[in-house]
Amino acid sequence: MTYVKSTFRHPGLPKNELGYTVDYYEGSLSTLCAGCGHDGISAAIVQACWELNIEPHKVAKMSGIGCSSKTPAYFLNNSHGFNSVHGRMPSVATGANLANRDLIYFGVSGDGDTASIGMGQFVHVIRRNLNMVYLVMNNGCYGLTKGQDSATADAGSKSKAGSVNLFESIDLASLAIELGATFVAQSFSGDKGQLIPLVKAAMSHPGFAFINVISPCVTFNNNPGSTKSYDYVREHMETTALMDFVPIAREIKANYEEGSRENLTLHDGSVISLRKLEKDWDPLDRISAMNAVQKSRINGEILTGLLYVHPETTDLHEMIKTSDRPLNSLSESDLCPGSDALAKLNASLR
Amino acid sequence: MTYVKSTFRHPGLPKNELGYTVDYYEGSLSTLCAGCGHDGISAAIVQACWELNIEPHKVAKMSGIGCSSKTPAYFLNNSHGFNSVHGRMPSVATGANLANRDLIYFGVSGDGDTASIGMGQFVHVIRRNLNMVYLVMNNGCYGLTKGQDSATADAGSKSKAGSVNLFESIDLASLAIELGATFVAQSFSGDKGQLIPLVKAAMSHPGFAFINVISPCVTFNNNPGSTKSYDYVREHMETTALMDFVPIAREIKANYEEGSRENLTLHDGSVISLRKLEKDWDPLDRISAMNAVQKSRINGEILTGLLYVHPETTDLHEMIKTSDRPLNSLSESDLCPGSDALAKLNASLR
Amino acid sequence: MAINDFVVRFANVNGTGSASANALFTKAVFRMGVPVTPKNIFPSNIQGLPTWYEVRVSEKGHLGRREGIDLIVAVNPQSMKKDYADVHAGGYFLYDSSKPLPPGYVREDITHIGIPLMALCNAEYTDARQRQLFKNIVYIGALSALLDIEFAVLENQIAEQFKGKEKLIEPNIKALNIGVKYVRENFDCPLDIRVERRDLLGDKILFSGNSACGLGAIYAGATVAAWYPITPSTSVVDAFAKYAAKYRVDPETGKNNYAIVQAEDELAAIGMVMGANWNGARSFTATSGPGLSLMNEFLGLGYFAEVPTVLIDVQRTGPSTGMPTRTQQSDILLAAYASHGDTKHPLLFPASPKECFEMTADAFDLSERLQTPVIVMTDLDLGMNDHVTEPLAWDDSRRYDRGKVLTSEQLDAIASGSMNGNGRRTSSPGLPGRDGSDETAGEPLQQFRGKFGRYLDIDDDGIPYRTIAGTNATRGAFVTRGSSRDEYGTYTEDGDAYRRNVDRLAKKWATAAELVPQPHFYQEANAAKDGVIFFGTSIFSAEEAIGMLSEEGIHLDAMRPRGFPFSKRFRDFVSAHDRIFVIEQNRDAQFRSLIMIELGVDASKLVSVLNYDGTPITADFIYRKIKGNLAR
Amino acid sequence: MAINDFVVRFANVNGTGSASANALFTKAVFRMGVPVTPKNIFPSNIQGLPTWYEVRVSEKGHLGRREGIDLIVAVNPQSMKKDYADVHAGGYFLYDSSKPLPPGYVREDITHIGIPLMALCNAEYTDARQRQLFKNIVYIGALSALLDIEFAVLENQIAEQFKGKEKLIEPNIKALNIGVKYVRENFDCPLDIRVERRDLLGDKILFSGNSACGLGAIYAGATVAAWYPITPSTSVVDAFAKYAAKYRVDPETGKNNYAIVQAEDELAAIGMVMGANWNGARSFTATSGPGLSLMNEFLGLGYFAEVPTVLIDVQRTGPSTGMPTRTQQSDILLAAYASHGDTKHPLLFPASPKECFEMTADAFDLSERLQTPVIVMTDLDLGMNDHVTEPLAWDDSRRYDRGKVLTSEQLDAIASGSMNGNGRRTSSPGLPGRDGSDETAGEPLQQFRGKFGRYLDIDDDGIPYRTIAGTNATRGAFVTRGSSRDEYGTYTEDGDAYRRNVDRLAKKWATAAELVPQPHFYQEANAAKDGVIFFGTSIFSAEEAIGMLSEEGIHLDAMRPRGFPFSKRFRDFVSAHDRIFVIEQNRDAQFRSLIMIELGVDASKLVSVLNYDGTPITADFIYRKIKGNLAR
Ligand SMILES: Cc1ncc(C[n+]2csc(CCOP(=O)(O)OP(=O)(O)O)c2C)c(N)n1
Ligand SMILES: Cc1ncc(C[n+]2csc(CCOP(=O)(O)OP(=O)(O)O)c2C)c(N)n1
Ligand code: SF4
Ligand code: SF4
Ligand SMILES: [Mg+2]
Ligand SMILES: [Mg+2]
Repeated sequence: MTYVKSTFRHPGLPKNELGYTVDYYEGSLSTLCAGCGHDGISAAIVQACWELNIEPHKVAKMSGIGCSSKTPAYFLNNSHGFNSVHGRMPSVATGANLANRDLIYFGVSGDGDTASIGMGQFVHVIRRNLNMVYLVMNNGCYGLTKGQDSATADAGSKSKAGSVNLFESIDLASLAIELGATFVAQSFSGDKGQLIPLVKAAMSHPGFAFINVISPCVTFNNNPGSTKSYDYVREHMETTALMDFVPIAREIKANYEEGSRENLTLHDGSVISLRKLEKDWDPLDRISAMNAVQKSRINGEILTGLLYVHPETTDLHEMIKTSDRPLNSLSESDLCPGSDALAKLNASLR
Repeated sequence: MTYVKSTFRHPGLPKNELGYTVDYYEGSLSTLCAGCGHDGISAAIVQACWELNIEPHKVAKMSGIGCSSKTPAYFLNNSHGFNSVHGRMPSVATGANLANRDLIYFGVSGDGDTASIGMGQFVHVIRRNLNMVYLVMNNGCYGLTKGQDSATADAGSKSKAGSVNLFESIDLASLAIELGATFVAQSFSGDKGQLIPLVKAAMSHPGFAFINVISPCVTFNNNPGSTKSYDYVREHMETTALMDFVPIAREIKANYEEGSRENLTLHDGSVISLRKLEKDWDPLDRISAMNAVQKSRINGEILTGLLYVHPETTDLHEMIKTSDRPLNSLSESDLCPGSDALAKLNASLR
Repeated sequence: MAINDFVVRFANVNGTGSASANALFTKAVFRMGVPVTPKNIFPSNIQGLPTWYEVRVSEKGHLGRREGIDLIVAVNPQSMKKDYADVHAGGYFLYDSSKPLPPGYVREDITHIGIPLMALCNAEYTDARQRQLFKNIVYIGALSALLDIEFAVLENQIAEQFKGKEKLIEPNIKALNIGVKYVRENFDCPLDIRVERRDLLGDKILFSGNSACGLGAIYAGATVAAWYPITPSTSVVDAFAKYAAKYRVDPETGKNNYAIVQAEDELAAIGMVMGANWNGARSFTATSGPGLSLMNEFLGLGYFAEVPTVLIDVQRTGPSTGMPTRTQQSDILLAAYASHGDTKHPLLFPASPKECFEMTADAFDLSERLQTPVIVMTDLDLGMNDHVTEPLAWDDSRRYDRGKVLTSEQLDAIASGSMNGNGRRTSSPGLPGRDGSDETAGEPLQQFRGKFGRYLDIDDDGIPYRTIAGTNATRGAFVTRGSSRDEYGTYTEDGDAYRRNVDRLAKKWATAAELVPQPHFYQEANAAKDGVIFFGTSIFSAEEAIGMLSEEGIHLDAMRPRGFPFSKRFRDFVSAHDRIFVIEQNRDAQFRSLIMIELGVDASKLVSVLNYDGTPITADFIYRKIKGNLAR
Repeated sequence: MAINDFVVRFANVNGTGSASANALFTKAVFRMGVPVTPKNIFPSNIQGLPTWYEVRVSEKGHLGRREGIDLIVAVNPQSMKKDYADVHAGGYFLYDSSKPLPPGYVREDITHIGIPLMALCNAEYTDARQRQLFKNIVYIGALSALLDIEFAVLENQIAEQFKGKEKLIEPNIKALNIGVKYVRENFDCPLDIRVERRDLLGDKILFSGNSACGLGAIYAGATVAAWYPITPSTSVVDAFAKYAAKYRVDPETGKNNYAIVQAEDELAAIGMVMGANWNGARSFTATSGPGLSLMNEFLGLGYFAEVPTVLIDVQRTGPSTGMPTRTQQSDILLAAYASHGDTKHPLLFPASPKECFEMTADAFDLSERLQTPVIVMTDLDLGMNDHVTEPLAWDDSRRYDRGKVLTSEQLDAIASGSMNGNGRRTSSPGLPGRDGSDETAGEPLQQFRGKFGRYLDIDDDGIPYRTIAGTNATRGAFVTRGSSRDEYGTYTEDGDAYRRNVDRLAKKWATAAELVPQPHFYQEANAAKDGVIFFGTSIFSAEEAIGMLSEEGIHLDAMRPRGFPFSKRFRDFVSAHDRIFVIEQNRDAQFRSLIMIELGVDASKLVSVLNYDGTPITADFIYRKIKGNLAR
């Protein structure tokens, strides 16, 4: 691209514990449409990584194909990225994670990339509880191919082409909970205050962490009819919790009185605080989470926040007992049985 | 195969309203293992079609690949069948149905064929509410490839190979309800009394009808460890309803007192009677159905019967407004705009 | 002085509404009766990146891309530098002079035409969006004066374009006039490159290949379309949908005599298409490279289970995601032999929107006649650009060839044929002939010897007889499968039965060679010792290059293949020449590979001319390559 | 009298435990030092259908399948009729005489050996299961007497087999004896076909190709295996799992130095493999035809994004589902050019379990050296049958070739290289050479001119340098993508950048030709005017047929290709001969197509010998075809 990114840096930018300023976490200049929700999410990821004091080169950015899947080029320039093929990011992320369990795997996908062509792999990466962040930039349409409805487009909403979507939409968050995902959150690309702590929490979760982020496509899905447009989402949003990331460990409480404050301690000791809004809300209770999502859906509302989390969880590596040393760091001596073993084997085959 | 099926027919077999005896609905001799649950299901399908007075040539049998997917050759010899490719039966059935909405589409699949390679298509055929019966012969393993665990194998169950399955199993019935399927039933291959009415009800449902039938693989999945074995299933089965197919239309009641008898009138006027067992059981209430399945799962039970039905439903054809005449019956005169229209079009392109 | 012979390039920013304005320009030249060809060179992005629109005007009727820009409308700062360099000596550089040009824009060999587009629009319009949009119209107005385009022609186009929204007409005309006025006052118009009215186009039309494919499917009676969006094939189904809404809604019931399903991916799309065709409805899908790769397993099923399927592959630059908005002819080898095992698929190679229309229609007849997938191999250049093409034609007496499908009566006749033993029954219904008539007056029915066999080779052409579900209560039912089966459709693992079956498929392949569209030859009889082969969108530049060569006394016999497998006439052309240049738009000479594999000719005589950078091949390129080779 | 030269066929019912009993027989002959080769001919079904086991005993060491059965053990009523007919004149028909033979079994030209297997077992055993299982052991005992197999050898095998379950030894030995006793009493033993002890096998082993592939992956250091079950490839991963459990569990921690994931389908399997290889772990998958078709899109990504990938394709009879339990070599064309666009993939063709082991190991080195998918082309015959093969060998000094992977130090050196300007720094770390040593002592680093470029062709071999995630905090990061990019990995739609990139890939292809395993030549220097080419499992019968021909004075030069693309030595062999017979096990002469496409030779000199009915090719077949052609 002919774009050249301005290299001017504000001198007085604050540094994080690693001594990096936030611009160290940025990516190349976005080529998405001006005002695209996806860019807001990229910015939130940059901020979250800076706040979490993450070494960018210890992060691998995985994506499929789509406007959303282009974003790994637009954040964390010092991280490796793999912009793979349409709908197959989960399998590529699974292989990468198996090869090196020491990196953080940040998967970015779109609703087309996940809910249509990628549905099979989405379901199975959840089932394997792969330790990764899986973030869907959900705009209810196929942006890059010019605005066709995706499977998350709500029935009755109008696509830019003007045709009305007939099919029941797939609720990715609800589906993720049904399938046993151990961290399921939902947010909105325009709401940094909620999104950044959620991304941080997801990156701290020791298993599969799913975030469904409503991210309006300003070009193709922002007409009044659409339920993914800025206006619609703003009107119908209902926050389950105010978030505030507290980096000091706290004891985990399973039940708590309404109106009070709930601190969920995550596996790495970091804490997310939830302010309970609804009467019978318990983010540790899978069934009530499912019902809450179902009800909000019936009311045509989008429930945002941390819908469900199971802090103690067993990821794929623990299930299949892979060595603590990353597999990609093992050498001949660790891996090759050598000629003596082979001689014995030959003998057994005569 | 060198098998030759005995052509001996019992002279005094009863005839149905069409004057056919039940053997008219049979298929070729099965090549499945002796005692395979799948053969029991084939027999139930034969019986159901005979009882429903169906013209076999008005049925199309669709399947993928697997022991289960071989069964279309073992029932309804006078129906066309399409034994397609692994995991892709739903798309083939969708096309067939679009071509001719007047036939009954009976899809047979396995748990590998549906829950693994076929998951994406399974999700989307539900979303389109294709008017078909989708029956999964669920044995928790890959029979034809010699017993590997499938995605429906319950965590903790042992495969013939002896390895313990580590992953959460996918509950197809629960998933189908979550995705908005309008007819979801569960049964057991050895329980004809329950299975035959369910198959009849499914064939009478005017939209997507899903039946998950636990069908033990006697060869690879019948060791004590497995939760899909005869013994295990028998022990843990809990029937939601006694069924009795009554071919006289009745008014539909949405709510009814516990212990009483509920008659659900299906779209074609036929009725299934349910005897309510649980206190707050309502087969018309999606959310309670989901919860019932979730709870039974937590209790390690398999809930059988008609879990959820939404009798008034809009199938794909109604949604996209296809003509009532089957598309495959339209001719040149219906389809070709002709040379005059073309001349006008040419003019508009100058 | 270049009359009706120059290239104009518009350099715009993607998503600024320049596309429709630039199209006005092309249409105006077209309506002045002068051959013109536009090429969109756009990014795989939605907004904000550079996009180019190249228009070649050619009195001689050369419709291929030409290198060297005579006039550029450079209104995109991102690409200005490169655009500036691309203008060839003596050319013109039209830019927005609202701001002065940055330093360095000091070429002596070109003429700078500065027009304060932004300033003019800001002065005229208040709304930001209008200021943006009308900038494009202003430079079109300016061009009309500079290049001597009849203003009335543009006025008419505006009037047509805004029929229904009349109040938009006046401001647009005004914008045109602003441009005209400014250049008239500041430059002497017209320039020495200009358009002069001619009558060179007769009743030709301006149409895109993808629209023509979509329309062809409508005319061929396709009722089911299943697809998954992918550039550059998306507009094929868009066109089908548009024309279906126009021609296929039942006036009484208001219901659709068609069904379109956006599938969840390409595997599902082709699965649906096979299901529909299997069940007797004409069905198709359209995709591009990545989709074709995903369809491999199903294509093998279609070949082996003998299920009709029509697939339109609008090729783009591969491999993998490659360059989704650039053109190439590089899916050929995969399409020809897609899927594991011994598989082969007929291919059609349209070279114009008219052929896109015809071959899409033919594809349905062929795939039902041959009971196998047929793939129409078009490309981004043909599909997404407008082309001057012959008017579309349809013979109302044409009947769809549904192939060898048995009716209920025929199935009964087959059965009774055995019962009453005798082999002649004049009463017996015939079998469907190519034109749908009862050409084969019944005898074949007797050859079933009383029992329908789905895979019997009754006519010794390798093509068996099919039945559709629901046809007959007791006869003709069978299970379609991708596994080996005997002549009666029964599953078998017998080696001989397998061999008989695949040998029959090979025979069917030979039958196909004479049924697919035959090559187009450029000479009555072969006259030269060397020949040239080209196909698809190489046609424009190839014809031009051949002309350039023959002007120098270098004569080549030319053949444009239109179908695969290759027929006897194709084979004869190849064997009749010592050396044959094969022009392709891919790196690996894939079409040449097909010639070698299928005809087993001496490869050394097949000389490749390969363009594969994603831009349409040019006549200069072909000329240079062939000249260079002949020189050796 | 045929000593050590006959074929025995066992006709059983699938799932009756005959497999292990029949294997006893093969192993016994093997242990008597006589060349032997067994072939399973089994159905795509789990229980109840006919299954055959053919064992050829050949003093001369001919290990291919041979037509004509000398002795058949016919214990399956379903297939008895055909089995009876297949015994050639003078042969023996062994059956269960507990019930009399049905009428019609009255051949004069063969000897009937009736043994009341069921009766004997019912008399001896009470448990139904035992009665079933021991029937098989009884006929093995009978054969040992009839064919003069040393009883002690069988006793040892039983002892080994039931080590740990000693109480099972005695009843098995008893069963053997029942068979021996019955035939000794009722027939004169041994027959005129028999086994005599020899020492013809040296230190050879009896092993299957799939087990060898799985073991090869272990030795090559593969740590991640992702797969989806499919016959006949499943046992490759089963073997990998078995050996991994044995050799790869950390003794201290008890944790696994490997990971195996059963994927949800083949697309996911190869996606995982690419992700793991991309991230620096050696990873592979195994599949068969249908899976290969599904992997097309990813294979194109691997080629274009240059991601190492090892794929083992155990070929079965296609197309589509075809005959899943029959053999063929018919995925060649698809594997070579899998995926849309201009794509090519190196292929390896093992012909023995030993080569399965070696080539699987080599595939990892090659795919990391070449940064591209490498496919091992084996087949059902090689993979699922035991073969007599040379003992496996491993050189402990061998180092894995991880290819051009830059370390953190090297990345820093590249950067500093520019800062201090000068091009020579002895301190600079070198780049990894083929043997993992620092062969290329540092200079190349300077050629980066201070900036790492993922797709720069530093060494002029078309192979760029890669970096692995997490290597260096500030250097070497880039985004891997299937779309077009410049030398520094930045997305671009520039035509020149695209061409530079794919031209480099073509150069890499040329480099690959000399790196893949070279052909095996059967002569020091070419001696004949005609040649023969064969590969993979055709080796056994091809060598035998060449022997038969040379006995008649017909001498052919022979070459067995082992890798694709083809090297100079391959090309030389082809050009050195007037006529070349190409032996393949597919219908469409797919390997011959590769020769034509890649070498552009005159196809008319390539004469195909094609067997494709799903059964392994025989020497007689090859002999007849070549002889017939030479006659013309
Ligand atoms: C196999 C394949 N099919 C189709 C495409 C074309 N394609 C590119 S992006 C896309 C959909 C993108 O939608 P989504 O994932 O929602 O991303 P968005 O652009 O909306 O952010 C499609 C269909 C492709 N690249 N590959
Ligand atoms: C693309 C593809 N991959 C793999 C296979 C091999 N295969 C055949 S059946 C089967 C699984 C069958 O399991 P399921 O669907 O549960 O049927 P079951 O045999 O258990 O009834 C597999 C993996 C195949 N035929 N096609
Ligand atoms: S098209 Fe939509 S999703 Fe794509 S970049 Fe533009 S606004 Fe974003
Ligand atoms: S293997 Fe299992 S599923 Fe397959 S036929 Fe046998 S019992 Fe049935
Ligand atoms: Mg989207
Ligand atoms: Mg199963």
